[in-house]
Amino acid sequence: MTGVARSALPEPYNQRVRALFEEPQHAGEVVNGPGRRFEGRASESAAGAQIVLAAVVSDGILAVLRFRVFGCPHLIAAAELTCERFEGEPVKKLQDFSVSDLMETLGVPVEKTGRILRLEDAVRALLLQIDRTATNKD
Amino acid sequence: MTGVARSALPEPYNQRVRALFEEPQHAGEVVNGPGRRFEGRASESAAGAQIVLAAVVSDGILAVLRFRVFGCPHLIAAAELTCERFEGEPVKKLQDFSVSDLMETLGVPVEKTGRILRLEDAVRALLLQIDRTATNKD
Amino acid sequence: MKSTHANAPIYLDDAATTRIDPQVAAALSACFAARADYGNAASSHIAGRRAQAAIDTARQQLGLLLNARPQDLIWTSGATESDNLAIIGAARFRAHRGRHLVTMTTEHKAVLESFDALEKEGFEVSRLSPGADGVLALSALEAAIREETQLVSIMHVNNETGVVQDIAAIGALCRSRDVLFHTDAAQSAGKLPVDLAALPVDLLSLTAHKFRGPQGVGALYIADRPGCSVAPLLHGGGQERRLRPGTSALHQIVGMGVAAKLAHDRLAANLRHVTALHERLWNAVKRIPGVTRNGSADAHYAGILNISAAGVEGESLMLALEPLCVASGSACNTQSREPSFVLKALGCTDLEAQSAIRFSFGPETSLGDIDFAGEHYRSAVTKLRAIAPAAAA
Amino acid sequence: MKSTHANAPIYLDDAATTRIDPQVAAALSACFAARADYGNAASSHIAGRRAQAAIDTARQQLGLLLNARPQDLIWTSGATESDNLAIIGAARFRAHRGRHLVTMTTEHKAVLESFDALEKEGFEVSRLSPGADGVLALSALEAAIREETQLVSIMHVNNETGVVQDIAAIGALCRSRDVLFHTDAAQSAGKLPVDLAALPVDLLSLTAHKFRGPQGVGALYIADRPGCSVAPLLHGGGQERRLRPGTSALHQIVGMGVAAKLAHDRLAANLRHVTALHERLWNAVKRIPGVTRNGSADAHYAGILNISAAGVEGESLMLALEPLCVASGSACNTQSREPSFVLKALGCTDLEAQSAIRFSFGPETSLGDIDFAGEHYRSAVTKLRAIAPAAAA
Ligand SMILES: Cc1ncc(COP(=O)(O)O)c(C=O)c1O
Ligand SMILES: Cc1ncc(COP(=O)(O)O)c(C=O)c1O
Repeated sequence: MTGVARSALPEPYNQRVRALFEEPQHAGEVVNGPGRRFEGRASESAAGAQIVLAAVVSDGILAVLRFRVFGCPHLIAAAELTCERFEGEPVKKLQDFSVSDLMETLGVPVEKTGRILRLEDAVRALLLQIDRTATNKD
Repeated sequence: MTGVARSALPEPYNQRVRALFEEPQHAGEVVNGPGRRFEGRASESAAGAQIVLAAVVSDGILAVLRFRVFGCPHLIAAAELTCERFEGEPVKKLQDFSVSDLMETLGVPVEKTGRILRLEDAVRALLLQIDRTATNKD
Repeated sequence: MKSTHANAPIYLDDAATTRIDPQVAAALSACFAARADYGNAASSHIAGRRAQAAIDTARQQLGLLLNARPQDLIWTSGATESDNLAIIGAARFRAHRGRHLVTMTTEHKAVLESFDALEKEGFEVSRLSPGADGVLALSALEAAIREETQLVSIMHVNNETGVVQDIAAIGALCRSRDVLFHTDAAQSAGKLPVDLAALPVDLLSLTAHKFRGPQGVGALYIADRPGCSVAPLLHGGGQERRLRPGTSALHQIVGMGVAAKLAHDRLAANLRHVTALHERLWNAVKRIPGVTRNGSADAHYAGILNISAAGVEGESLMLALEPLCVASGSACNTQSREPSFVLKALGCTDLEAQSAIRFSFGPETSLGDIDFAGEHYRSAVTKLRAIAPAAAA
Repeated sequence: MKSTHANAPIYLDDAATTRIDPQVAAALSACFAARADYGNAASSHIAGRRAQAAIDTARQQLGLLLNARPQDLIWTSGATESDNLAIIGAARFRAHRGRHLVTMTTEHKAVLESFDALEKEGFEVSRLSPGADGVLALSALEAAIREETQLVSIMHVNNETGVVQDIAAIGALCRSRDVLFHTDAAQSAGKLPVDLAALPVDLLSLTAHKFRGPQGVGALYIADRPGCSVAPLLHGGGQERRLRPGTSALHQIVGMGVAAKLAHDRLAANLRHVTALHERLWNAVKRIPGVTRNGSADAHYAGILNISAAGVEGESLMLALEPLCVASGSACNTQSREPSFVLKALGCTDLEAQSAIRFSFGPETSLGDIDFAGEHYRSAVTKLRAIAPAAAA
C-alpha cells in the first residue's frame, strides 16, 4: 500500500489500437483481381497525415478494401478497422461509416478529431468515385 | 568511501573547553579562611556577559582564586583556566595573563575576542584592587 | 555534571527536521529500480508513464491528507520555495489590482524575506504583531486590510513556539474582503487536522521532512478559485502546470506521498502521544524557579514546548543540555547568535530570548526521553545559576 | 512485427534521466538513520553538525569532479533551478551595468524561458542560431556582444542532438569583453571532462540525475571573480550563502556527491563505452535509405544519437519502436506534439523533426541493447514505409 503505485498507468493507446497497429491486415496496395478498382484520398495538412483508401468493387460488394496511411497510430488503427468492417460488405453500407463510433472504439483523444475526420473525407471520396463510375455506366 | 562521511565534524568547542566547562573546579564563592579577600569585575554589554574574579591573597600568593561567570562556554572555560593557572601563584604572576594564549588553547572563535578581553578587564580590576590595598597598607 | 548519556544523543528537535519513516524510506528506495521501470515522468514511453503514474498516486495521497483535490497541489523543493512562490507569485499575479500585502512579525524567514523582496519591487507590506501569547488578534488583521490589499499571509503553527493561529477565522475574514489568504503550514501539515475542503485557505505551503517524509520536497496548494493563482518563479519544461518546472523528483514525491498517507492514518494517535509528552515535560520543568513558557498554552500545538529560564545564558545552556538535541530559537537562525526575533515579538528581552530552549518531539519520542530531558534541563539550569554571579540576568 | 521483447522495455533515454547508481542509492539511504544521527544541517547540536559534515564532504566530491573550489558550488533542486538562478540572477545582479544578454536558439527550455522572463523585465536578448550542424560560430557570438552586454549563456552539450559547443573559446571571448559566461552543463557534467580551474566559465549549471545521481538535486557553480554573482530567486533561512535558502536535503546532496565521485572515477571508461555503442548504432542505421543524423558528427557527445527517417511519421515510429524507451525530441517537450524547435533550428522541416528519434545511453547500456535497437529501428522504419502512400513525406 505504501509501495510505488503501478496502477492507473496513463496509456496513450488502448489494446484495440495496439493490436490493429501492430498487425494491420488491410495495409497495402489492392492486388489485381476481378472487379473494378477505386481510390479515395484525403490529407490533413497540419500534421502532414495522408490517407488512401482503395477498393475493388464487384457486384456492388467491396470485395477488397485496402488502406495506406502516413500518420499517427490512431489514424492507422482507424483505417485498418474501417477496412476490416467494410470489406465484403455492400458498397452502400459505407454510408454507415461513423467517425464517432471509431473514436470511441479506439479511444482517440479529442484533439485528434480533425485528423480522424479526414478518414471520413477519404471514405466520401471513395464513395463518390464509385458513384460516379456507376452513374457513368448507367 | 561512498558512505556518509563522518569526518571533519565542525566542532564548536574543543575538548579542553568541554572539560573545563563540564567540571569547573574554581567556580563559586571564595570560602572564608586566612588572608584578605579581593574581587575584580567586568562585563560585556552586547551579550550580557558578566565576570567576577575573587581571590584570597596571603603572603603575596593567590591562595584561593574563584570565578563566577554569566556567559558562553568559552568564557566559562577561560575563567576556569585562568583560576587553574594562577591559583597558588604569586600575585605578580597575574601580570603574565595573556588573552591570546587563552584564545589559542581554547580555540575561541575570533568573533568572541571582545568577550574574552573582558576577562582581561576582570583580571586587571582584581590586580588593581590588590595593588590599592597593598599601597594603602604601606 | 557529566552525563551518563554523553554518547547517546537524544533528539528533541522535530520542528527542525524529523527522521524519515522507515516505510517512507522503503517506498522511496523502491523507485531506484531498473531504469526501464521508472524514467523521466515527462517521457512518453513506458518508463516515463510508470513514473507519472507513481506521481499521480502521491498527489492523491497528499490530497487525502489535506482533503484537497490532487490537481490543486503542485510539488516544490520544500516550504521555503512554496512560501516564496505563494507570496511573491500571488503578489505579482494580482499586482494590477493593488499592491498592499499583510503578514505577521513572527512568520518564518521564508515568508518574511519574501515580503522584504516584494517591498523592493514596490509593494507595501503591513507586518502585524501578535499579542504576548503569540496569537494574532483578528481585529488587528481587520484593521490592516485595505481596499488595495491583495494577500494576507499568516502561518498556521509557529515553528519556534508552537502557537496556532485561527486560520479558519482569518481565512473567512480575507474571503469577505476579497483578499487571498496564504498560510505556511510547514509545522502543522501531517500533525494537526488541515481540511482544505472546509478551510477558507487559498494558498498553503508544506514540506515533507517535518512529518517524516524526505527533505528537499514540498508542495503548494493553490485553490481553484477565480483570481487565485501565482506567477511562477522558475521557468522551463512545463511541469506542474507550468508553475514549477524541472524534472519531477520521482522518489522524493513518492516519499512525500507515503509520508502523507501515514500521517493521515496516524494523525489522531500521534497527536495524543505528543500531547501526553508535552504535559509530562511541562510538569517537570514548570516548578523550576524563573522558568516561563513562551507563547500561548491554549492555542498551541503540543509537539513544541518553548521555555526560558531567568539568569541562564543560552549558549552555555545548550552545551550543558547535551546530549539533548534541542534548539535555541529557530533552527534556521542558529548560525547566528541573534536572540530570536519571534520571542522578542512576544515581549521577551534579549536575555530571555537567548535563554530560550525549544523542545520539539513527535511519534518517535519516548516517555523516557522526555523524563530525561526534564530532569536534565533542571540540573543544567541549576548548575549554570550556581556558576553565575548573584546579580546576573 | 510483434516483438519478442514486448514485455521487456529497453531503456535508451539516458539524456532524459539515468538510473541511480546502486552505490549512490546506498549512500543516500544511509542518511535515513536514527534522527540523532542526521538532523537539520542548520542546527547547532550534534545531529545538525553531522549533517553539515556530510554536506561538506559532498561539496568536496562535486568540487573534485568539476575541479572547482567547494565553496564556489551551491546546491539547488536541479538544472532548471540552476539555469534560472544563473541567468535571471546574474542579469538582475548586473542590470545597473547594462541590459543586453545573449543566448542561442537551441538551448534548453529552462534557459530560453528564463530569457523570456527577463525580456518581460525590460532586458534585451539576442538569440543566435547555430549552423546546420548545431554548432555556434564564434564569429556570430563576437558580432552579437555589445558594450551593454552583461551575460552570455551557451550550453555545453545539447540535450537533443549531443552537439558540443566550444565553451573554452566562448568563455575566452566573453572574458575578453568583460561579459559573464554561463553554461548549462546538465548533459555534460559527469560525462565529459569539465575543468573549471582551466575553463573561463563564470556560471555552470548541472543536475545529478543525468549522471546517475538522484532526481531533484543539482548545483550551480559561481566563479569567485569580481562582478560575478547572482541575485537570489528564493528568500529565507540563509542557507547556501543566502543564494538558495531552504533546509538542505541531506540525502539528496550526499547522493549527488557520491554520484560525482563515481562519475569522476569512471569518466574515461564510461566515455569509451558510449563511444563504442555510438559507432555500433550509427553503423547499424546509417545505411537505411533516407536516414540522416541530426547535428554535427564531430563536435558531439557520443552518448546521444539523434536521427531522422524520411517518409516515416514520428508518433507511429515511437509506437513501432516499443519496447525501446527512446525520445522523439526533448523529453521535456513530449507532452506536446510540436516538432522539436532544436531540430528546426538546425534546418529540419516539420516532418523531419517529427520523425526524429533520440537514442541516448550510458554505462548501463549493453552492446546487446544497442544491436537490438539498430535492428528494431530498421524494421520499424521499413514497416511504416510499407503502410504509407507512395508519395508520402
Ligand atoms: C540541457 C538541459 N538543461 C537543463 C535540464 C533541466 O534539468 P532538471 O530537469 O533536472 O531541472 C535538462 C534536463 O531536463 C537538460 O537536458
Ligand atoms: C514554519 C516554517 N516555514 C517554512 C519552513 C521551511 O521549510 P524548508 O526548509 O523545508 O524549505 C520551515 C522549516 O524550516 C518552517 O518551520
